[in-house]
Amino acid sequence: MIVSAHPLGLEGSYPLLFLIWLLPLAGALLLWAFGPRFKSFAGPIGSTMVGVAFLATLAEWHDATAISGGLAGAHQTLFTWMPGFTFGLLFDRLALIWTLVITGVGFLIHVYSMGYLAGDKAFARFFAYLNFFIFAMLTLVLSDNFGGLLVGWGLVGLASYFLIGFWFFKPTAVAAARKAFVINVVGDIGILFAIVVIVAHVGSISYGDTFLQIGAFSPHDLFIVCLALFIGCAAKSAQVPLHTWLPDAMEGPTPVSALIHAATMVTAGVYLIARCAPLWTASADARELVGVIGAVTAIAGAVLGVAQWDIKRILAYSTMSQIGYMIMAVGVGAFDSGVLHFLTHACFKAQLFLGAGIIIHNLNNEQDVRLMGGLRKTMPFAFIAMLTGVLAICGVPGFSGSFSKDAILTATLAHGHPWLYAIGVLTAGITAYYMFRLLFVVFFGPYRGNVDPSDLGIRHPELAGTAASSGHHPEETDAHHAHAPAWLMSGPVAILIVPTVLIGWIAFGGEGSPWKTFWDPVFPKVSEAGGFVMPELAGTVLVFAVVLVGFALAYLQYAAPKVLARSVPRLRTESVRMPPVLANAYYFDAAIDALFVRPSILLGRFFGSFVDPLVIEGVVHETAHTASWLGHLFRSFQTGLVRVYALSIVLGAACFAIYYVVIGAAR
Amino acid sequence: MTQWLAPMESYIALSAVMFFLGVVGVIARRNPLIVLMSIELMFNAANLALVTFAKLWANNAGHIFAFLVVTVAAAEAAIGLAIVVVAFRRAQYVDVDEASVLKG
Amino acid sequence: MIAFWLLSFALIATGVFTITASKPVYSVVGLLGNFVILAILYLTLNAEFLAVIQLVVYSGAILILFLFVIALLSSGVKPFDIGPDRAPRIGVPAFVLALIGLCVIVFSVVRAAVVGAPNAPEGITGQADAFGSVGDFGVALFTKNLLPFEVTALVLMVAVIGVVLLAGDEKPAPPRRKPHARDLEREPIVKPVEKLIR
Amino acid sequence: MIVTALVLGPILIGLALYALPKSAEAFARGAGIVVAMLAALGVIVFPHASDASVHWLSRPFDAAFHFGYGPFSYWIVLLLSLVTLSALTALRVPRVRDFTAQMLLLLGAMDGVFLAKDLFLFALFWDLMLLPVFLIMLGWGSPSHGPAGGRGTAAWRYLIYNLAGGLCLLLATAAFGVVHGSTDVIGDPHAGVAIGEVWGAWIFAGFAFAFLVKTPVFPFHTWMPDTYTELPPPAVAVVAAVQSKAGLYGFIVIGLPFLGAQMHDAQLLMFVLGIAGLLYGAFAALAQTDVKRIVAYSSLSHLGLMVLGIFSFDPTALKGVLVYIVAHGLFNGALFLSLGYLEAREETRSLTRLGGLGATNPRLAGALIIAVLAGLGLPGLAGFAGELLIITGLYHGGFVVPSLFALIPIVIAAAYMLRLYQTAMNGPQRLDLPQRKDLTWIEGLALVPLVAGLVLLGVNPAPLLTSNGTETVSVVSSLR
Repeated sequence: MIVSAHPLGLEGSYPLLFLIWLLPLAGALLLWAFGPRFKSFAGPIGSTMVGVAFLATLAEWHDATAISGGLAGAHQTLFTWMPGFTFGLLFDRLALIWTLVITGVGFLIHVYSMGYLAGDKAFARFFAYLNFFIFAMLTLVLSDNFGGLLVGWGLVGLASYFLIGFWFFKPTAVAAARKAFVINVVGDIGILFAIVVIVAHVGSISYGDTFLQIGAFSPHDLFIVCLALFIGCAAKSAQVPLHTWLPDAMEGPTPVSALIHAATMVTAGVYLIARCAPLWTASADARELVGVIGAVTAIAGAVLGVAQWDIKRILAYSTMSQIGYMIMAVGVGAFDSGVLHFLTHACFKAQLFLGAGIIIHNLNNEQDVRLMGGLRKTMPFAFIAMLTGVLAICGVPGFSGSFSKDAILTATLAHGHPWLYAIGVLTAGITAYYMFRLLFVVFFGPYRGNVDPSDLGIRHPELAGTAASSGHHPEETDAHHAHAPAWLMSGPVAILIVPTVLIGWIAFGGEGSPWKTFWDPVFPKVSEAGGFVMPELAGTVLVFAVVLVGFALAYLQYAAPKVLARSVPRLRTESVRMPPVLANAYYFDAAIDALFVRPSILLGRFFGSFVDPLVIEGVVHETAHTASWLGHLFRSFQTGLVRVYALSIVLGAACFAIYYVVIGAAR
Repeated sequence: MTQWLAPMESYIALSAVMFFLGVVGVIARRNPLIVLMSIELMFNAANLALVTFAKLWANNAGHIFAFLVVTVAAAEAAIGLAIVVVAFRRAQYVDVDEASVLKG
Repeated sequence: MIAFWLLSFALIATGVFTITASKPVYSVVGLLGNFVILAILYLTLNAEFLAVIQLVVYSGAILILFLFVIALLSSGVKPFDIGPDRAPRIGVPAFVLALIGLCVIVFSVVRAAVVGAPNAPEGITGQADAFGSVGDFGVALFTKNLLPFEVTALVLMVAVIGVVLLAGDEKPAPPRRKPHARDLEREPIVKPVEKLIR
Repeated sequence: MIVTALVLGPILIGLALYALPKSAEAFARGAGIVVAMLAALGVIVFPHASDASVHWLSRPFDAAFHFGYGPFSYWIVLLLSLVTLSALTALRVPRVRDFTAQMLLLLGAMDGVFLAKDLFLFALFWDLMLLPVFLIMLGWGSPSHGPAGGRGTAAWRYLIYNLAGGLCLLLATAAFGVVHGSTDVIGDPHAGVAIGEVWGAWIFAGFAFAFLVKTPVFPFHTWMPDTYTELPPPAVAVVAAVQSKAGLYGFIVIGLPFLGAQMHDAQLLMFVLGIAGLLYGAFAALAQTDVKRIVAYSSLSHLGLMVLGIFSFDPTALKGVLVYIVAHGLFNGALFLSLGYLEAREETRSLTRLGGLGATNPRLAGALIIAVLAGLGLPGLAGFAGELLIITGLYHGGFVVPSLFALIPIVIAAAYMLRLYQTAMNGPQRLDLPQRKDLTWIEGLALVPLVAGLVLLGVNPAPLLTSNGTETVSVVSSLR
């Protein structure tokens, strides 16, 4: 048993760290307890908490990057449950990057939400949840041990549950929230089991003890730990087969989708694997598994993205696909590339969602792209925002996405996984196809908002073309256009355009780039046999060529002048002829329902209404009946006649007499 | 003095006979007064045995005990007769077989 | 010796008469004879005081009590044995059982072969031949066994109180109930408890 | 002195309340709250109160009126006082005087169970604590005759099951006393109790049966859903929170130190029962429509986990059990009180009739969600700390497969707990439900001690892990 946990970072007292960590919690409690009193000030209060946390993070930059004597970053011990269960905060480079994104993008989205949700009855509650989410996510990334990580892991799941089900009067939102939470609990128990195995081997839950004693694990046990951790990652980061909650999670307000289900929470799996880089470095099997799952998720998500009509679901599947990239990267051992893609993805995907949010907001909560079209002219700002986002996600050279995506793809090759490389490149092409499809259908051609939904092949107009009924209460929808300054929503998007375009350049320059040198002292190097180092330029060109193919296909199908002229019947044909496999997302939901959900409920009914009342109680009742029968038998002895009683007394006395005389004689 | 004294076994046997006469009386008769008297018979049988043993072991304790039995018998008879009287008052008749509320 | 056999015969005969008599009054007479004979037997066993007590308490007090009750209850109606005999042949097993018990005891007593009484047993006062005398008994009763003696008083007092409580409360007699009206409705035990709480 | 007062005070005051006129409702209620508060304060302020012992029986074995804080009992007694305080503060019931009196009797009797350091005394209070529950169920149970047969059936079922257990306990105690010569042994692991194999097996069987029924562990649980359904909310909060721990407490303070060999022999059986209960309760909870039955079956599941923890004989797991005992008490209390608020307002417990209350009762929804989250083992709340330690101990003790089984109910718990919360609180508003006022501040205040405990222990359960129970844990580690 190791009593004192290895801190990993430089032990010390870091008051700013507490500020970063606890300010959002304070905001959440404040808004939760007294929310309605603050009225419209709830938004500024919540935003301020996160903004200050962001500034504090910047101020702590130095501590986080400090390296001395094998210890990197800042470490603060908090308390100890019992030997081996010591909790503390660790603020190193990895935590720094995540904290920056959480608080930075988080702050922008807080501001955006002030506009998006202005006038909603539960305005304060929304910000309480958002602040709580920031706190939970910070708990996750700042923890110095697996226990604290799991606490954060569970709390972000809770925040996600709250925010998906924010409009709790919508049954679909409620169901989606529950689904997300339960699947995330599946992930939680994966991590819980990993902790259990780790404690059994190293006697401690801290990262430091675990990483320093990897030798204590047999290869098999190490693989089990990695597998268990990865179950957590798969649930949180929407990897196959635990991804089904993410598209449904789009029931939440759009800022939530941007913050939680695109930029930060869903990338927690990437964080965890990057954090546990030593474990993955030591286990080739785990790398193989995670790499393959990541690639499968990437291409599966991309293909499903082609088949969606809901603007947010398209973005959700693209998120799933992009996280597949990240997982693939960290899985094969290219940790820095995965983290880079997290960083760029956080920016461009947040921007895409926020841009989509502007559209949805202005179209009175219309989310079906078939009912949009031609918005380039009416919403030029949204068009620019979406266009830069699309260029970035497709990996057009020069935009941020290209740097990270190319880095990942070359890394897969370098680590000896040509098949993963091939899938990655193919996925890049599909990504370009469906993202430009989105762009063309929404912004080009005529406006179709006043076309009869059935002409567009929308099967259940009352469900799909949900317009006003799906979102807010109608009266609230009308209300919030009145008093929301436009800059509250456009401002954050405008700010986000800058990193969306530019942030990839920090990785420019191959091995000597600032990004690589930043991570050099942190991540272990994984070297595999059969690696092939592709020249950076060649990789970029190849990917760009595939992207161009995807773009060309999308153009021909959705934006060529001939097509635009008769877009309505074309969209109708496409809707009607959508392959059912894609329309039903490979039947994952149906399979989970048939394999787990229904049997569980049937089993529960069987237990509750058959086994309990009939089997167990039956046994008990039989016992009781036996006793009762005996009672009736003995009752007949009680004749009530005193003389019979007297006779029985004499009988007993005679028996005694005989017993003593006979037995006494025997003695 | 001892010459005309019968062997002690005879006394014990006599006491046993008397006791079982009482027993038969208690069981066979329905008149509560005779039942009570049969009980008195049994008491006296016991007393006879006690006195016999006292003589046999030359120990006064048997006498003392017999004395106590007499006292208890007196109390018992008083209570028993009172019960008979009460029962009579309730129903104007007394019959052991009718007192059967204890029937299960 | 012969006296003992005569006395024994008389004792058994009066006992049989007691339990077989048709009327309680005859029983009392039988019992009286029984007690007197018993008192004589006590005398043969050196129990002088008990013999006297037997006459005074049993014959003098208890039997008179019986007589009084008989006289009290026999006024006018026939008070006894009016219901049907619900265990008519119970006397047979009783007799058999009694016989078995008797045989067993007699057998055991004979087998134990108790020796005759030791000669001239010593009384508690230390004098020879004093055993069983009134003085000897008195010393034993009031020294060694004082507490049981006092308890006797308590027992008797309780009996007196009991009798007064039982029989002293003179209530008008309820109408004569038919012997077989035994349709007493039995309430389940649960209900009173529930009522208690409510 | 303090410990004796903890036991006798509530009982005597409870009896004295019956001397009041029935109309003195406010006074009775106030008296009840004050007594519960004093009890809680007494426990908090005097954590090291000395034992009180009077020897009273020397044949056939030595026995004493011996009360005192044992290795595990301090926290349970504190929990009991807090839950009783919350329960008395929270809810209004008809016939307040009688109800308060019964609750105080329950408090005193249960204090007696957990504070008794003499086995015989333990057994006496064990039976005594059944009585108020039985009477409360008869007197305040739901008047309707449900499928289970209404309050009468439930009450008798409770009494018969538990008295059967209590009888076995008494017999086992007597046998223990005769064999060992003294029953004044609880909390003294060095009492040097040596019980031979033949006697040991029987004595353990008696104890185990009583504990299994009381806890309850599958398949002795069928009395529980009915009992929890029929008891009025304040009583069920106390019973579910604390009384169900008596069996586990018995296993820990009696079984482990004195009947260790027999516990070892029974390990396989107990693991089978524990795992069966764990899964059975979870699945059964999934299909219930009565909100209280959901929580009842969830208790069965959680208690199964604790049985696994105890019978793994692993120190970590045992610490986890201690944490989970307290945590389970706190969140079960909070759950049943919240559901009590719900039932008092909407006059129904059926999920098929509830719905959409969150919009009009946000504070009620807030109270319920906290309880529900603790119940489903949300990381950061006390239940999670217990689960983590128990499962860690299980795996560490070499029970890999049971530890995997123990993970399954966590997922199912999330499903049924959220179903409970969401069906009642979320969704569109139901117009056929009565619209009542949201929680009053005093109702909210009643939950504060429980919620505070859940959060504090969830963040850091170290006080439970270090200050108490170390002795028993050390005994256990010597057992392994």
